Amino acid sequence: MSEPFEPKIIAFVCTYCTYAGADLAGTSRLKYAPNVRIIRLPCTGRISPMFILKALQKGADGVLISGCHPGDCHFTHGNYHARRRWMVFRALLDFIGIPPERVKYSWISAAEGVKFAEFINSVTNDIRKLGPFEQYSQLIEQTQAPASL
Amino acid sequence: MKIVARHDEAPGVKTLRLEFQEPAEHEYFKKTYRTGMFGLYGVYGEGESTFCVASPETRKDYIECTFRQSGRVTSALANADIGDLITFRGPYGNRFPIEDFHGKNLLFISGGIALPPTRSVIWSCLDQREKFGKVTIVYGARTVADLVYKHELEEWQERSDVDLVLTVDPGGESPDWKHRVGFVPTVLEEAAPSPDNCIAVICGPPIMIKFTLISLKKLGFDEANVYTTLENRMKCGVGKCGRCNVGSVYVCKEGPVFTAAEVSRMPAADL
Amino acid sequence: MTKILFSDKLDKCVERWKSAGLTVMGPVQRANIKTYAAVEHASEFDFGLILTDRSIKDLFFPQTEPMLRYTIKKDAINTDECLPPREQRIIFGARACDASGMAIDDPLFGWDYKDEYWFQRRNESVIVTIACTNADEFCMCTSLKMAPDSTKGSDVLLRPLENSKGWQVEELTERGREAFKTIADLLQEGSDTAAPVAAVAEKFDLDACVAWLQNPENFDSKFWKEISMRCIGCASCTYLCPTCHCFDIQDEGDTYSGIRRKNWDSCSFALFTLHTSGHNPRSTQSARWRQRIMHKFNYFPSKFNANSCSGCGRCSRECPVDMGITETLQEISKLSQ
Amino acid sequence: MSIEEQYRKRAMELLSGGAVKMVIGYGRGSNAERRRPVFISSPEEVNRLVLDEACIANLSGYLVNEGLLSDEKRVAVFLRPEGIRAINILAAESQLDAEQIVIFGFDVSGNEVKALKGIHVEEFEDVIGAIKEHAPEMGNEELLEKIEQMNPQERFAFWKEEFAKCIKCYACRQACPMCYCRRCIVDSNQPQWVNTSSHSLGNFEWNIVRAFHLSGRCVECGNCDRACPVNIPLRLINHRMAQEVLKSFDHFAGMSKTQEPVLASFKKDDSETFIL
Repeated sequence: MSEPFEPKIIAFVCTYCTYAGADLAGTSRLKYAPNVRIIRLPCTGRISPMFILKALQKGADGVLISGCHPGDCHFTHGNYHARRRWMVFRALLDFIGIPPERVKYSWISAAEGVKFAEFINSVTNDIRKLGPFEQYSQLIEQTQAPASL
Repeated sequence: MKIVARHDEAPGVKTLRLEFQEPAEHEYFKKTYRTGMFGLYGVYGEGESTFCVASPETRKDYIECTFRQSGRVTSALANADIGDLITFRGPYGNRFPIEDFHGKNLLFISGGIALPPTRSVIWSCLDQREKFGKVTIVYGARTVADLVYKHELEEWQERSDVDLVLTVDPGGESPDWKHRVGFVPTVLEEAAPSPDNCIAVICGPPIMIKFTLISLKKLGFDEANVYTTLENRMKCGVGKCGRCNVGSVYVCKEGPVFTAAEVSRMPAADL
Repeated sequence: MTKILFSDKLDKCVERWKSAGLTVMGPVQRANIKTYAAVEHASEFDFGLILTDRSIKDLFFPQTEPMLRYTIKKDAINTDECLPPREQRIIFGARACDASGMAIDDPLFGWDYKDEYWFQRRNESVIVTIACTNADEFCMCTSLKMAPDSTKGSDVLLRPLENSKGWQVEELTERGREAFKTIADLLQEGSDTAAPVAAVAEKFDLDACVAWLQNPENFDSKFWKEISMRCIGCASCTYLCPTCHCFDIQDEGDTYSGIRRKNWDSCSFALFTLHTSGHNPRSTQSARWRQRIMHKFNYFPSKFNANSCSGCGRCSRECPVDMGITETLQEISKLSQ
Repeated sequence: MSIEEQYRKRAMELLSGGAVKMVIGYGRGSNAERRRPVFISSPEEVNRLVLDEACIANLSGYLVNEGLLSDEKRVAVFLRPEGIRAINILAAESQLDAEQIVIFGFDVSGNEVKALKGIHVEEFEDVIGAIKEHAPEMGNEELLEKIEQMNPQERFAFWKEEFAKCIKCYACRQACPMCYCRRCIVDSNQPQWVNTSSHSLGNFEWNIVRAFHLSGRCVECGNCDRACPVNIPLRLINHRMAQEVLKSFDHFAGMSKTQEPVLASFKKDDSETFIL
């Protein structure tokens, strides 16, 4: 019997809101799925689409991106810029064939520990249902193979 | 190869001393290495970088390399610790024919981070000092801090059988700098070493080499007695990848050591 | 009477070679590109192509290939060399320019260190060339003293019959004879005449060009800047060229394991020769174009006794700004008069 | 007088009066269908200029060649509306001073070449506005429609096959007037975000990065598409991205030289339906 599939998910979060929200979830002893590796960044404005590609390149099955609600940005409007960027990048990924379910976006404030836990749980469940990102892992595997012609 | 020692030479410049892990590789190195050759130093996951073997052919128990931290590979090398393993591929290329220098006066001219290849020749000669005539070293760097091998410079300074001329570029001197101030070619012309029975070895940035060759000509040096080493960008080291070519010359195979006469036959604009 | 392979027997030949353990490759059109690729049936071949978009170099020197795999533990580095998988191949329907391109590069990969990746594939491949009966305005083999039916680099040369029902067979090498032994009973003796080879106009005077290039005075000629002004510095000419062989070595992986790869690289990229110090020996696009021309017609021949150009014309055919070796050498021909 | 003759005459006047130091235009190519970029810097050479329906390349990329405009002299250039939009973007992104550019505007419909009135980039805003309202057909609408109909797996498979052909010659990048970075992200190796190797993954990543960096900046001149030696339908991705920024942010790239770059600006009420 093979083990049930457990997705590997990378979360890029801003330090001021979502990371604090994650902290709150922790100190409130909320349980959430252990499939997520959190990477903390100063602001959602710092989350380059390169990060998402890198996460996929390293074999992530899903990526989460989260930051302060509009209007709450510590740097006044980093998240407004990020929002536009995501809008475009999301459309691009969709057009290229990377299912939008694999890359999720949210606003989670420092006070929303519960929302954080629920968000992680629901995304983990969704991606578990989708299964491993096989199309992408095939791309990765092909780089390992000797060059056959 | 294992890093057995590391030393900061100047801001961003480090020297690593490496010892062989595989006896067979060490034997091969002992058999083939002659001063002037280069190697490819690598860290897996980052890549390989080419620089000369900075240790002399008279000391083959280890390899020393000196490099400036600037790219992906050199950063990884600079961050490696004593005891870490790195890779070495080589030695490749040709060499300084130092037995042809026996009985002659030697003039070494070097600039900045280009002292390491010259240093390899210098020690190869100083370790058999009796075979050579007068030894003069002209070395310059942008600033006092950028001078590399400071301990060895002191040692050479104190030796009575070595004439050391140190200089820094104008503006690079410190308040307690007691040596010269000026660019290497100018200082060289002031020092005016005699071209009689003398071999010159120069190494430096392309612009320094260009002007130093002019100065040496003025001083009466014959192009055939002037040696230099062209350290171009290289990847394969075995005459395939195509990036070190200057004219029809594959620097990695036919070089890196050339006489000024050979260099003058190369297309100057591509140096 | 000559040996003839009729086209309707080709599918049988493919079968036969395949059952003898050979991978059968040849010119095909797939996914909107004309290239050499492995086939299952003869019907996949497209012999109507004047030339594939991509050169036969792909089959001997792929755009990227692993050289070694490394794993790192605390006190040991382990490496495994990744030679190409062993595979006997027959490349059916190559063009003379492509085949000779491979022969041109043999000495380069063979001097000093012998490139095993290249020679393993070379030794495991039989190149069956079909002489061209058609050419386009970019073909220039004749200008390089070659011909649409040159035999250099080929193991077997086929000449299309006038009635286009097959090919006259000319076995050139032991390896070619060996491969054709498998299909000996499918060949017939016949007196069908071969179609005339394509008439490829001579576009420049190669000797005059080479003499001009060898003259050191012309190295700094303002011609180089003028001819390359519109060059945008991409690598389509070098990557489609059958003889261009420059490469880069890149590591992919992390601190614990990964792969060191050999990737195509190009003299037309500014980064190709850039030194750590910021100094770049070939700092302008014109210097880089000059290097490409000089290397092909002056430097390479001085080392390996052959021009590093087989006249396929892909550089001119595919150049985004309509440059290429043909135009440059035509202009040099004019200058040298 | 044909437009070709008119423009030759104008080029002659500008060059002989010293009003511009160079005219970048089209000349005869290596066969009847091809036109190649030419750089005319003396009035005697203006007869090398050709202008007909085969002049399709966008020449604006040459303007950002190192050093060309640094002497603050003017340069004239033959441009179709897409090229004029490119000048607007380059000016908006501070890559050039639009004052230095003298435009020889033209457009091709069918076999007919017509002159566009104006010299400076601001004079063409109406022409550009009209294109925003009525985008010309690109000829690949059918394929675009087909891709839109596919499910993600099929789309992935489609692009995987297309990108598998990529050889990383970077002709798409070099041909693009918007790809002016001194050091492209794929050439940067600290860190190495995307693989430089031209294997399936490296090709996929490169093409995503390229398309993203051109989102909201691409003028759909088709230079990349025509430059690609392995026939990847690059323009399709760029077109899809242009549609996206138009739909989401009402942004049509290159409207004016003061237009804010779409991904360097925002509105507080931008759509965010996809954010949980």
